[in-house]
Amino acid sequence: MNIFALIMGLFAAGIVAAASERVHAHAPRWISLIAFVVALIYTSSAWLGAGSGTEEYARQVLPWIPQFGIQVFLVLDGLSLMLVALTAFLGIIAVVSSWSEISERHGFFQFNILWVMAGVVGVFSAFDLFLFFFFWEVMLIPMYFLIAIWGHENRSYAATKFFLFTQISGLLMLFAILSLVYFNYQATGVITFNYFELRNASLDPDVAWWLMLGFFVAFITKLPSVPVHTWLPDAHTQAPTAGSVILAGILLKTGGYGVIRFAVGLFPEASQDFATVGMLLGALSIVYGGYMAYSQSDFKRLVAYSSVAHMGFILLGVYAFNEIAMQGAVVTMVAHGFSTAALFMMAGALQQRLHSRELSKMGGLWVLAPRMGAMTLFFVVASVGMPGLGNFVGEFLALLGAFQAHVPLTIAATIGIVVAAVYGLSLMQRAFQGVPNPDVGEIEDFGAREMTVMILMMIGLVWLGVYPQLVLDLSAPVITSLGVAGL
Amino acid sequence: MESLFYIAAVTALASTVLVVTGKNASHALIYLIVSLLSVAVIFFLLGAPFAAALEVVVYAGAIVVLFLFVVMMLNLGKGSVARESAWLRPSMWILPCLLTVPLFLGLVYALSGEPIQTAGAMVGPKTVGTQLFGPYLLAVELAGILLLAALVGAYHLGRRYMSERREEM
Amino acid sequence: MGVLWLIPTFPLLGFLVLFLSQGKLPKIVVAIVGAGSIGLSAIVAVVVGKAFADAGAEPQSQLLWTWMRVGEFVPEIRLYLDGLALVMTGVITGVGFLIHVYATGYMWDDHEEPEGFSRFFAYMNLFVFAMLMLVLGDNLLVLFLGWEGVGLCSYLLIGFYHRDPNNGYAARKAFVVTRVGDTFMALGLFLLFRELGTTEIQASLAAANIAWPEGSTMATVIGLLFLGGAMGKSAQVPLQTWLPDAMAGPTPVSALIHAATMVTAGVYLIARMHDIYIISPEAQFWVAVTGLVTLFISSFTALVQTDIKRVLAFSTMSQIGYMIMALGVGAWSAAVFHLMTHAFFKALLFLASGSVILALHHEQDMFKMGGLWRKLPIPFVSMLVGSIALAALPLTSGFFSKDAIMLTAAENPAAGMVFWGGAAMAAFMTALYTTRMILLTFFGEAKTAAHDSSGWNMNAPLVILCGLALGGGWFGLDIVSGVLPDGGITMHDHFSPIALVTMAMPLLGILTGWFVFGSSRGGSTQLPGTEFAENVRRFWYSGWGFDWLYDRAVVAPFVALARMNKNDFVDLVFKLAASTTRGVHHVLAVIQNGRLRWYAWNMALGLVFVFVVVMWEALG
Amino acid sequence: MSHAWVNSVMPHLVLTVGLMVLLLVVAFRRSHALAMTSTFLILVIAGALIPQSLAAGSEEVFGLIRVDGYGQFFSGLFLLAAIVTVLISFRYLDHRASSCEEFYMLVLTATLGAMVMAVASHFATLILGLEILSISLYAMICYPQEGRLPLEAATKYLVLSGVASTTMLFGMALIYAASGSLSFSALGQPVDSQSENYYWLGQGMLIVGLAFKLSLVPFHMWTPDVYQGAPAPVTGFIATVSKGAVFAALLRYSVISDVLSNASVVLGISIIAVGSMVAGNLLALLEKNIKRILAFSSIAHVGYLLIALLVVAALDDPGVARETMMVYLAGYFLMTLAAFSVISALSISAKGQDSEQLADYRGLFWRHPLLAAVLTTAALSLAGIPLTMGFIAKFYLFAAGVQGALWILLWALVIGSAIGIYYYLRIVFTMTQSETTEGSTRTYAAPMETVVTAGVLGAALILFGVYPTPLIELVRGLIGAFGA
Amino acid sequence: MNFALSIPLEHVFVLAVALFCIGLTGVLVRRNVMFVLMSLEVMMNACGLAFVAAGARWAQADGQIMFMFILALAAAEVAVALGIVLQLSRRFDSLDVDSANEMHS
Repeated sequence: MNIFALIMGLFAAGIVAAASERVHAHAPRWISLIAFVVALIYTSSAWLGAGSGTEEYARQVLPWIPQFGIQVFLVLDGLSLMLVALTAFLGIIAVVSSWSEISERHGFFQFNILWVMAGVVGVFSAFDLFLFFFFWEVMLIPMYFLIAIWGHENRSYAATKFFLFTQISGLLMLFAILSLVYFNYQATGVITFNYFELRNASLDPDVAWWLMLGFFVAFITKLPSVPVHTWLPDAHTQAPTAGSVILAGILLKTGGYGVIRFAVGLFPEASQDFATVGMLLGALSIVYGGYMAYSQSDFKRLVAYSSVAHMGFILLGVYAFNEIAMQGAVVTMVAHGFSTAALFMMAGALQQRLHSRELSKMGGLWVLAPRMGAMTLFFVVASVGMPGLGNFVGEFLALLGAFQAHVPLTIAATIGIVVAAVYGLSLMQRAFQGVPNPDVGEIEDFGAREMTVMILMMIGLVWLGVYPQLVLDLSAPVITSLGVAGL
Repeated sequence: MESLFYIAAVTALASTVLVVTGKNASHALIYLIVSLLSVAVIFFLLGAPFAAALEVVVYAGAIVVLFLFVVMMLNLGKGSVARESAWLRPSMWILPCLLTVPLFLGLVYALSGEPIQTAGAMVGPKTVGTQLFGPYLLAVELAGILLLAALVGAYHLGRRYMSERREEM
Repeated sequence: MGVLWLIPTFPLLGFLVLFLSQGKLPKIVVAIVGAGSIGLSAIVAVVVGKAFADAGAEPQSQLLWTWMRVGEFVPEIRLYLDGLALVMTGVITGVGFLIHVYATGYMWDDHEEPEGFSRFFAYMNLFVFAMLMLVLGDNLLVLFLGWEGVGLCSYLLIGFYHRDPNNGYAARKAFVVTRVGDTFMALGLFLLFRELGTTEIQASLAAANIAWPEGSTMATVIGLLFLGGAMGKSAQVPLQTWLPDAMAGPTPVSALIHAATMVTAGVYLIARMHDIYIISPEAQFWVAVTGLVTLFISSFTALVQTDIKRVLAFSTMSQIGYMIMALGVGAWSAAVFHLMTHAFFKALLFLASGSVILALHHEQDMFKMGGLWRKLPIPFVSMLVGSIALAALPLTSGFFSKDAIMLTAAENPAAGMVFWGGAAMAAFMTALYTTRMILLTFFGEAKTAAHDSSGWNMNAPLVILCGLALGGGWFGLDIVSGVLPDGGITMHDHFSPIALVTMAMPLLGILTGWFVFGSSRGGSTQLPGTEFAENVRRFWYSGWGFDWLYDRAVVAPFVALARMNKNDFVDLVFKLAASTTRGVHHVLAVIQNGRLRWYAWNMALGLVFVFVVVMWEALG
Repeated sequence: MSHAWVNSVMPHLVLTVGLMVLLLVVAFRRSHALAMTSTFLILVIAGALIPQSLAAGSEEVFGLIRVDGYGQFFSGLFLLAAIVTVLISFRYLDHRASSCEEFYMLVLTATLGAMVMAVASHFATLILGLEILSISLYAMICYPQEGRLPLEAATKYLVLSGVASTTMLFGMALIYAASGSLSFSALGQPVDSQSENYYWLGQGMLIVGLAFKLSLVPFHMWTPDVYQGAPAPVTGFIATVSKGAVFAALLRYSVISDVLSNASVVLGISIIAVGSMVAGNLLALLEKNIKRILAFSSIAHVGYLLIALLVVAALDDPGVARETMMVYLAGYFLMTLAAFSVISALSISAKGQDSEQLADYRGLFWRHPLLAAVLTTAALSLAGIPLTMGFIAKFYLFAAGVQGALWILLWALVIGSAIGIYYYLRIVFTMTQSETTEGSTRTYAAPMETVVTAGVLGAALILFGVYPTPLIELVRGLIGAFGA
Repeated sequence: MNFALSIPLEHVFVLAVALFCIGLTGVLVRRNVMFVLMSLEVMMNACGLAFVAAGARWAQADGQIMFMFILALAAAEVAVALGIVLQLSRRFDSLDVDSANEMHS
């Protein structure tokens, strides 16, 4: 599989989409949709085409900046492949979810969506640290535009906050990357940004610890974890639906991916030393995020905080340092992609119909729009962690593994699932149940387009919930290669 | 002879202070000429007669005269003296002197270590000339370009002034 | 054996059909699908049970697929059938089927939720599926799936009438409170896996027996954690407060979920994990204590309720308390036996009360009923039968099971007489409040007009259940003897003094009830009206103040803090950083004032600075 | 041999001769277009001769200048900046001055001055180059015939720059008094003990003078006012050529004279660097005038660039510092010129003041997508975001800083960049917002050559941001072949 | 004919420094732009003195040559500066540098 072509294809599709607006106002979204469908098929075919036990589905090396040992070094291993596929899938969702939401500048809108996704695919497949950082930042700018141009009332603040948080933490990562390369250069005399070579860098433990911290901060900001999560509620709230879907479904995952691949992958020992802090932040995110979710009265803010809570499981799982927990983290990433994307899509649909995200302006919507109610119920239940659905598998594995590593923190995190029930059901209650809000007139229920997408995500979650083995098999070699112990 | 140096130095200092503190522009320029002439004397004493001559001819003779022209053009006569007094309240000296006086003292302190004597040899116009049109040839060319740039700039600025003046008339 | 998987599959299919059709099917089809799927399951259950018994009651299992494979954590979706599971399956499918049939009538003309008929059966079917997974799963994880699944359905059905925010609240309360218990259970699961390396039930029990000596702390901790899970699901003190509120759901729901099946899941769990409790008598002791406290508290509470369903709810709590206590004192089989008989008579009671409620147009206050026995004969008879079974009058099903429990409890070496005494007291109270309920509901003067509109589909289940409530005690339940450690129902000497007293308590209760409530024919509200008694009544009425306590200790602070911190204090840190930056900008901008001499002055300052820097060493 | 030095200063000579030609042309026929075209040609020819001048070999000419790859790289950059300036000034000046021909002479002299600085290896050439540049700039700043701001800017620049120049001259005199040589190459040898104070005082004053030209804190205060007051094309020229020339000279001087061997000098420069990074960014934070924003941002950037200078002290090998400086300045030239060409394009028909208020840029994305895209690219590049040249430049700085273990400076860089992102984003954000009903009546008749220039610069920013290899190869080749 | 004296270099430099500081003070204090320019001339002259003195120390011509460049520089600067002064007086109707203060943050 040609990853480079995939990335470039998405970039190119973005340009074509932007240009196609002159032809027809609706052309961009079709181009975008087709691009993502093709990307999904292309990725899936690589997956299906590979035999079982494949550890690497594609690898590509192109020269880039030879003076610094920088290459376009793209690899798809199981973890990357899975996330790339998720990206393509959620790309479709994002395009469909904003099908009728955007009223102007369609071309540039789709351009940004495609470019974010191209950047994300790059992030997931780059095995050259420079390239990784490059894509890491590239995906920010279109996201910024999505929020800044098509966002809601407070978009300036939200977009800037989003950008500042990720950018500043990104600078720390750049700092760490360069230091790592330099220390490796000192030890070996070779300048390289190659992931695999840097993994073997022999570092002074103290130095490794600091470098790891640089990566860690960048990733938990993106994830995000308490206490650097505060950009997320604002960004989500203000972003257009597609933006929220991408942000929650994909962009947050880059943080989780980064923690696994880089923070842990490059600095296993330092990360081990750091494990308790990582788990602590994870547990804190779970409980505090859930708690803050309950406090909110804005649909999107609530879901945003619930994302913080879910992402806590990733942190908890990764830093538990065993296979079970880490697999839990991986499954959580995928499952959260589905469930939260769906909830944000729902929030967007509601906003489009009610022109408000305030829960106090909803209530009793089930009567008016039973299909929306049922869908919301499903995804709320999923995000609450109902067994049989994807989120449960992830969270359960994460907790099960974490328990082996640190009992008190796991207990604290487990309390989070009670909190999840509190906020999840309260969302359901406030939006869809109770006395129908007299201010809400007739609203249009979900149509075929929206239902198709929703059902796709439902299938995804159920599949993940009852038979997650495909995902587990994909990520297992990666996790093994991290040197994480079994039990 | 050494005393001549010190006399010139004191003259230079005194007249310079009068330049800076003066209220009448024409007077200040005269003091400036005095200061420049004193410095020319010092140049001479330091064995640089060519520099001394240039100081008198170019500096005092040309540059200061240029100043004088402008002073005349702008009519900076008696009326402006009162304005200068208003602008130059004694309290305004405090803040600048807070910096320059310590700077001066510090510099004097730093420079007055073990004494270094000047060579006491004269470097005459001929030596200067050979150097100037030998190794420094490029620099001289550059100085010419410098003056050309100034010429073009001054021409542009001044021409506009003149044309605008004409319009007013 | 090969058809075992069909038992949960039918309800699941029923759910999918109903869910995906999104209320577009005609009611009659919904009814057929909804009740029929459970009926099919029941038939399969009978077939499977027969085969099982014919095969000598050997436990059998069926692997469906491996759920996931993560390192050594390989939970399988495997169904496991032994006597205990069979009994549970029988109850779930049998009683479940009856209740479904009843519900087709009860829900037919639902005014509050006219479009909800399909939704109702979808939830109900999903519930049955989840419950079956709970009892049939051979892996704690599968059990947990069912466990959470039934919780979800319970939530959905309690909040079925979602237009009333109170129902939503009750539903959420039920879900959240049971989730607290689930958390304990989950932790128990984690610990079990850590210690034994598996979550397969049979394998882990076998491993536990080898790994842990008697009295092992690990067993105690796990036992207590599972007990915590059971507390939540089975509404035991201190996690019992959700059950009375759960009565907000439609009455068939109360019958199925909050009486016959789901709430007994805790009993099932502890019975299933009995080896742990055998290893740790300490944990087992606390099981008994939990049961005792619950049954004691709730039977007093039931006495002063005015809502007929709440009476039954508290009664359910107390009966489950019996079961839990039974487990705690080692009367394993008796507990399961009581679980079964309780399912019969409590379902009967709920359904009968449902008929009453329906006839009175959703009037549930007993003080607004009265004199109904003539108008509603079938419900009256059913209620009466259910009540005597509940009160455990001799020869009813309840008698056999409860007697076995109390007599075993009396033999408990740790605190036998306490257990027995408490249970006996509660038995007395049970008879008392049952009598009160019957008297208030069916006798005295009629206060509300009743219209009996129940058809055959509502009456037939009542009749069948009457039969089961009366004769269910004769099943004897040999079938669990191979599973549970006490080898079946222990036969006691029915003529020992203790046994006689035990037998006498219900009669005594009925007589007292007749005396206290019968004379006034429900006219006097309660016990003698002194102020103290009124306070006691209020205390009991409130369920011994648990709700009050939780509201103030947990809910109110939680909500208040949430309100206070809506804007996330963590963000203040960043906002502070931002405003500091802005402040410095303003200061610098003021310095940038456009004045040439000021600029020059700053340059001179810089010159001085550089002078100091370069001369630093020279100046010392 | 005598022929060789002529060859190596050929670009400079071309400019000088071109200046004369232009003078004659103007004397013969006053035509704006003609003057512009001939200037453009002169600059292009000079640029084209750079490879040839290098081929003539690394040449020390009379000990005054040193024509090497390093210096000629900068010469090329200055010529590029001059070409851009000429292109974007053409229509701009039409509206602002009745006679525009002298402007092009000034551009030529200024460029020549900067080029001399880049190759200067002697105090005389250094100060002459600097002054040619400065004198030309004074006149260029107040070139427009209307408006008070250009004049105010010129006055401020003239006076303060005069102070700086004299300080620098005095410093040179002190150094000369201490060491007896005006040539850089003779410096770096230890001076006798009684002269040491002369020497270091001289170095200090020299640094002050250069720091002023670089607008480092606390010598930075003229920058925003001059940037604002000067016509936009000239501002672009000041921001790039003036700074670049001083940096080129500063680095060459520092490497040869070994001034950075003094720990307290290093400390002092570090303090200045940190101050510039932080203060520059802070000052720009809420600024509403885009030219002032760019002014403050340039203060910060110069602060960043000092990291490259200080690496000289930390490492034995000045190659890292050179390479960093060259790449960074190349990037900085491109992005600054891109920004100012957009500003110029939008200011052309604006009477009086330039389009410099942020509010003027509202909705630019929809009114003139290409210019908006270029300005966005420039802003993101200044912020150091990947996909743009600015990232490569920042990457170089980070790499250099890490190699030199300049941790504190790097932290300041991180903090400074963090603050910086905010205001760069504000520019971008403003452009994306829909126009308000009032105040958006400005129509922009951006002329073709300006738009093309901006477009090319923007494309170059992205091209080198994505694929910097050719640039790095070029820079390395120049350093390697003619390292000094 | 040698009039050249051998005098302590620092004495000349103290004079130069004094002139420099006086000039600087003038720039910092004066509001009339003419006086500011005069102060600048003073400072420049101080530099010239310093160069000549330094040249005298080494008995080289370089000091004087630098002085000549300074002369050229001063002349150039004054030419442009006075042009600006003329424009200032016209456009601002004042020679007060503080009146030219329309740009600030």
